[in-house]
Amino acid sequence: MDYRKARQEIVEKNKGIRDKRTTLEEAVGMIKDKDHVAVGGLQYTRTPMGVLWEIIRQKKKEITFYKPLMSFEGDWLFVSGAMGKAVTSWFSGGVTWGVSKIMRTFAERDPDTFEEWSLLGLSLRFKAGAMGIPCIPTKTMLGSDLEKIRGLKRFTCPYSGEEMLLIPAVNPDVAIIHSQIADKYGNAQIFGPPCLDIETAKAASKVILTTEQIVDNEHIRDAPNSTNIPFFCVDAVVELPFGCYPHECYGRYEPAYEKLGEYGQGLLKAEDKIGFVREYLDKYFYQPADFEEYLELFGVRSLLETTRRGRIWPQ
Amino acid sequence: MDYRKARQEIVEKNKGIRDKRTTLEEAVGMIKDKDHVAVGGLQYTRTPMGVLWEIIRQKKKEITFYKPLMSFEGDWLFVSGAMGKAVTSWFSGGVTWGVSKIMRTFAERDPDTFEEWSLLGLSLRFKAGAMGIPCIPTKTMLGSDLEKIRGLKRFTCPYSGEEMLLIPAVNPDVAIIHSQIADKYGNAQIFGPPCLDIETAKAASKVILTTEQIVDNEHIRDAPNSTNIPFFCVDAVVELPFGCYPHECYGRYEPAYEKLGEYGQGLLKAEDKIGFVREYLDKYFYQPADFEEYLELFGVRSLLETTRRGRIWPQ
Amino acid sequence: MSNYNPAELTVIMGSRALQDGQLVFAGAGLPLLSAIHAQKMHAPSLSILFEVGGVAPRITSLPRSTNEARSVRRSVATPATIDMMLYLQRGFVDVGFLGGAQIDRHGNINSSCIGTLEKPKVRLPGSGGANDIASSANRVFIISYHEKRRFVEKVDFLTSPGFLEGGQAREKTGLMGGGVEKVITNLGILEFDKKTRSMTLTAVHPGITEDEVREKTGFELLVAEDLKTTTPPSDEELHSLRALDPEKRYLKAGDF
Amino acid sequence: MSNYNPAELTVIMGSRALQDGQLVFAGAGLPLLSAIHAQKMHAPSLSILFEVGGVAPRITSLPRSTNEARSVRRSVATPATIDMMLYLQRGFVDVGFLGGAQIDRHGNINSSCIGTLEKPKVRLPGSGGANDIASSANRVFIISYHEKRRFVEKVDFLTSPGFLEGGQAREKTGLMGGGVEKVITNLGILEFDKKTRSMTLTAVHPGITEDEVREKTGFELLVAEDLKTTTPPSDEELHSLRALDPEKRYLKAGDF
Repeated sequence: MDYRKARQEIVEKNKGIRDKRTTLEEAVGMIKDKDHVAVGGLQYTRTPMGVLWEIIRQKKKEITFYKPLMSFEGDWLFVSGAMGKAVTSWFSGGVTWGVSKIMRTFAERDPDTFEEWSLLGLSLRFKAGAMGIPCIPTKTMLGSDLEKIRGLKRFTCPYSGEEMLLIPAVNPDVAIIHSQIADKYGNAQIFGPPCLDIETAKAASKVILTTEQIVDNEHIRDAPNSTNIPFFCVDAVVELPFGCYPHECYGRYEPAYEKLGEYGQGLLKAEDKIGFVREYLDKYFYQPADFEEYLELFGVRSLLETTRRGRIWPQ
Repeated sequence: MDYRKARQEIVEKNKGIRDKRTTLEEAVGMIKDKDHVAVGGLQYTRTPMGVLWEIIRQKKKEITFYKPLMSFEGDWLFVSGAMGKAVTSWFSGGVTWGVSKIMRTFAERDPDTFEEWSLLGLSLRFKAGAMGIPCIPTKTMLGSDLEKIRGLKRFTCPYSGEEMLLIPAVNPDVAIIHSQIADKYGNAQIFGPPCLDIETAKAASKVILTTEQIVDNEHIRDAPNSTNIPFFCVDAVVELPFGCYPHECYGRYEPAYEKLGEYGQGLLKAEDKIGFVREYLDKYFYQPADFEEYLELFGVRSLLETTRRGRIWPQ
Repeated sequence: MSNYNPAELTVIMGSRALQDGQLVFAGAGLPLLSAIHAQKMHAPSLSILFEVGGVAPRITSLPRSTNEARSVRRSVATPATIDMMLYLQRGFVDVGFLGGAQIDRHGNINSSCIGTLEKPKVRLPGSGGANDIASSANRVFIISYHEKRRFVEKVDFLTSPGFLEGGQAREKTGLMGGGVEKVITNLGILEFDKKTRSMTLTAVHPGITEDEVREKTGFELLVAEDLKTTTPPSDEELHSLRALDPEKRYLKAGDF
Repeated sequence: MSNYNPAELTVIMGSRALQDGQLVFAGAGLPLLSAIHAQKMHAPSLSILFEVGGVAPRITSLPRSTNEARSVRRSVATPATIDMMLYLQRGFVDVGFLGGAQIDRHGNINSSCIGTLEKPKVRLPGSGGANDIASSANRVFIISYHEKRRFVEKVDFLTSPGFLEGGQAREKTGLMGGGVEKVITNLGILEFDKKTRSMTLTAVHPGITEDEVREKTGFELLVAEDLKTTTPPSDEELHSLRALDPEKRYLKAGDF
């Protein structure tokens, strides 16, 4: 999005401290076809899966998704038609299940569907967007083919004479983020690595926040140092326990490795890869009446087992 | 410090996770005359007063001090001869005691002793230094006389065509920081606003950390989200309760307003301002045998009263 | 004889200028009182931000400075100072309050020095965050005691940009914040002509004359054709305000 | 017949290359095993960093990926990903381990595609943080299985910079990280000629011949005049290593 437009959207935003609780369905209604959407978390960690799930169900089209590292969720977004382009530093099935065959199908047919940046390069795009500047200098990617294919501009620092690259800011239309806790105003507290979520929340025009648990505002005020994302960045708050499933939420539950493995192994074996993903989408995304019915497909045993492995604090 | 030299000092640093506890005297021994020293906290908040106190006692000379907002400690640094230049956005006695007459004496005689930046401008100097880049674009200070007197370069963003200023990075020789808790390796946890301490810690070649309380490393690992400064930035750790006195430490004690007032009012009334400060330095800085004897000058009643007003958590 | 003093009047005018839902940078003293008063009167979802690192704190006891722990108590977040200041650059801060030793006809502010910086007559404390607020807040309200030596033709040093030389100068330099929208003084309200960006008296407070304002202004004062008179503070407004500063630390009679 | 397999040998060579007091970026698998092994054997104050946001975690159970919560357990800090990556740019990261689908004679790495990016034969997962490590780590160790299709004359796509075209090309482009210091394979150790920055075999592992390495390298291999033979893994090293991966998830026989 254009730098001035991106700022103007923030200028015009209502920044009142007000109740923003809503349903997953209504929150995702804020996202339009062809929007640019930044996805929180990293690889399997704190993926806002509930929002992605609802995006697919609402049959959104040709969205440009940004994610630091992309995993199986990229397969689902591609095959459903929700994703027109993946902007990421890495797109695979996961270390254990090898290169995503779905990514290969799409990106080998149309290389523009997978826009590659280095992880720091992509991070700096959000950082610049969050800081309200249109670009930022860096040493990363200098001299590589990534510099060339991204068409990055060189820059000589007038103070030091250093040769640098300039990374253009990105200001997505929407950032989608999942936190362990938040209050109804959208003050979000993330535990474990915040990944790029703080940067994307500030860079985006709108933020949809799902959270394991909505807590009282006084609880937030008891520990304000733990608030990573303040209410005025956030536009919708949805309480969504196990909202990253089958991915993980730090301190709460680990990834459902067996369930991811079923998908990963199934895809490896399937002859018709796209067909396999379509069936998976039908079963896990389109059929369930709601998110809890989706969780039922994984089952109580899986939820308890991943919780047992993942939990850190007495709850 | 030159950009490449600043990086090289970090490259060559021993980053081992090792016991760095030492005395205030030895820690301050790391600072040399004419060094560039960044001071943590802001105005009265989390000032690393113990380190400043020891710098003055060790008769360091012509140091360039950086502080986001400078208060009475600037008077003491000027008159003692420790400070050759103050780099700050604001230098005053405090809202209640008016413009610092000592600052006026020095800056009106030699304007170069007070180098003024806007608060964001100065913050961005540290941010760039912390990020390992030689400069960073901003909109702040555009068109002002601050732009002119700082000799800042304009820059047109090649992606957006936006007119920007470029802020040069700063990499101080030493950053001095006070935290509520830290472990012996230097993993520091700051509560309340971290001010610019995280940026300065990463930007500086060396970090001297004083802390209200050294805690076990396991306590740090219990809440790693609260660690603002990791051990590998830090070179010396000194446990120094009431280390900000008569300034405040968030959650522990408020400023000793009465004691600051004695100084502030005394300075306002004194005919020989410099002489007044010399006497103050003699009594509070040079005479005490150690930091605890310095605290004795404020007295138990003051320590208890400021603690009563400032404490937040059950301790 | 009115039942309020100039400080009380000015704070209430500041309070009225604020809208619900806004994010406001308000320093200690009159600006902070305006913001808290607005929250109590008509803007319950307005939030206050402090440079040091406080978001929507609960202010139960007026701080001496907004950079102290006391001022950020019960905040919903305590970000780093740079992150607070970057909210300005990103467009999050709807209103910033400023004052200064000198204010000129185009709303430029001096808080750095009287005389030249090379040979200052008086070296002042400097910008702090004022330049950043003036550069990037979505709008700025100047709150000031109205006196000739303060409202000058041209500031000795341009610490914080208003409309620079006037006209389109501010936009041309690349600044994106909205600039000064209102100057609120103990005599009246001044705004800026759309074209020339010169300070224009648009309202006087009850009992104040145009001439009185002119006399206390150090440059040729423009006056709006439809010069208004502000509605005097209501009893409810005054009552609510006085409860915020029972010791009259800021709401003293006389100048401020 | 040796009492260790190629994976075990390579990890131990990686471990030996690390020094006490270093900060190391080590991805899942062999690099992470090298780093943990070094901590146990000779580098107790060495610390591991993970891109996702882990500083000096305690690794009690080998993670499948270093981007999971499990990998950052009991860290001393859990910074944002960008802050982890910026430690590289600032010079804090002493060693980064990398691997890749293709590695050329100047240590450049391809992890983006086989063929051209416009018409890829195989689209690969991409850089992740590899480019950033290659750009800015103080030194890079490449750990790789040694095979002809991997050690190529020229990478199809230059994802992560080694010495670019060789000579002073890397320095001239403005990069500040040290570049690739060692390539550690199951056959030997390769370093870079000071002048041409071409990959040079400096040591072979016990039982491996120069010819064998040449045969499995897709470019003209340079060989050091004083070609050394590495000291075989000691029983203590092997014992310590095997305890780290009792299920042999990474320390399997065969390639890796």
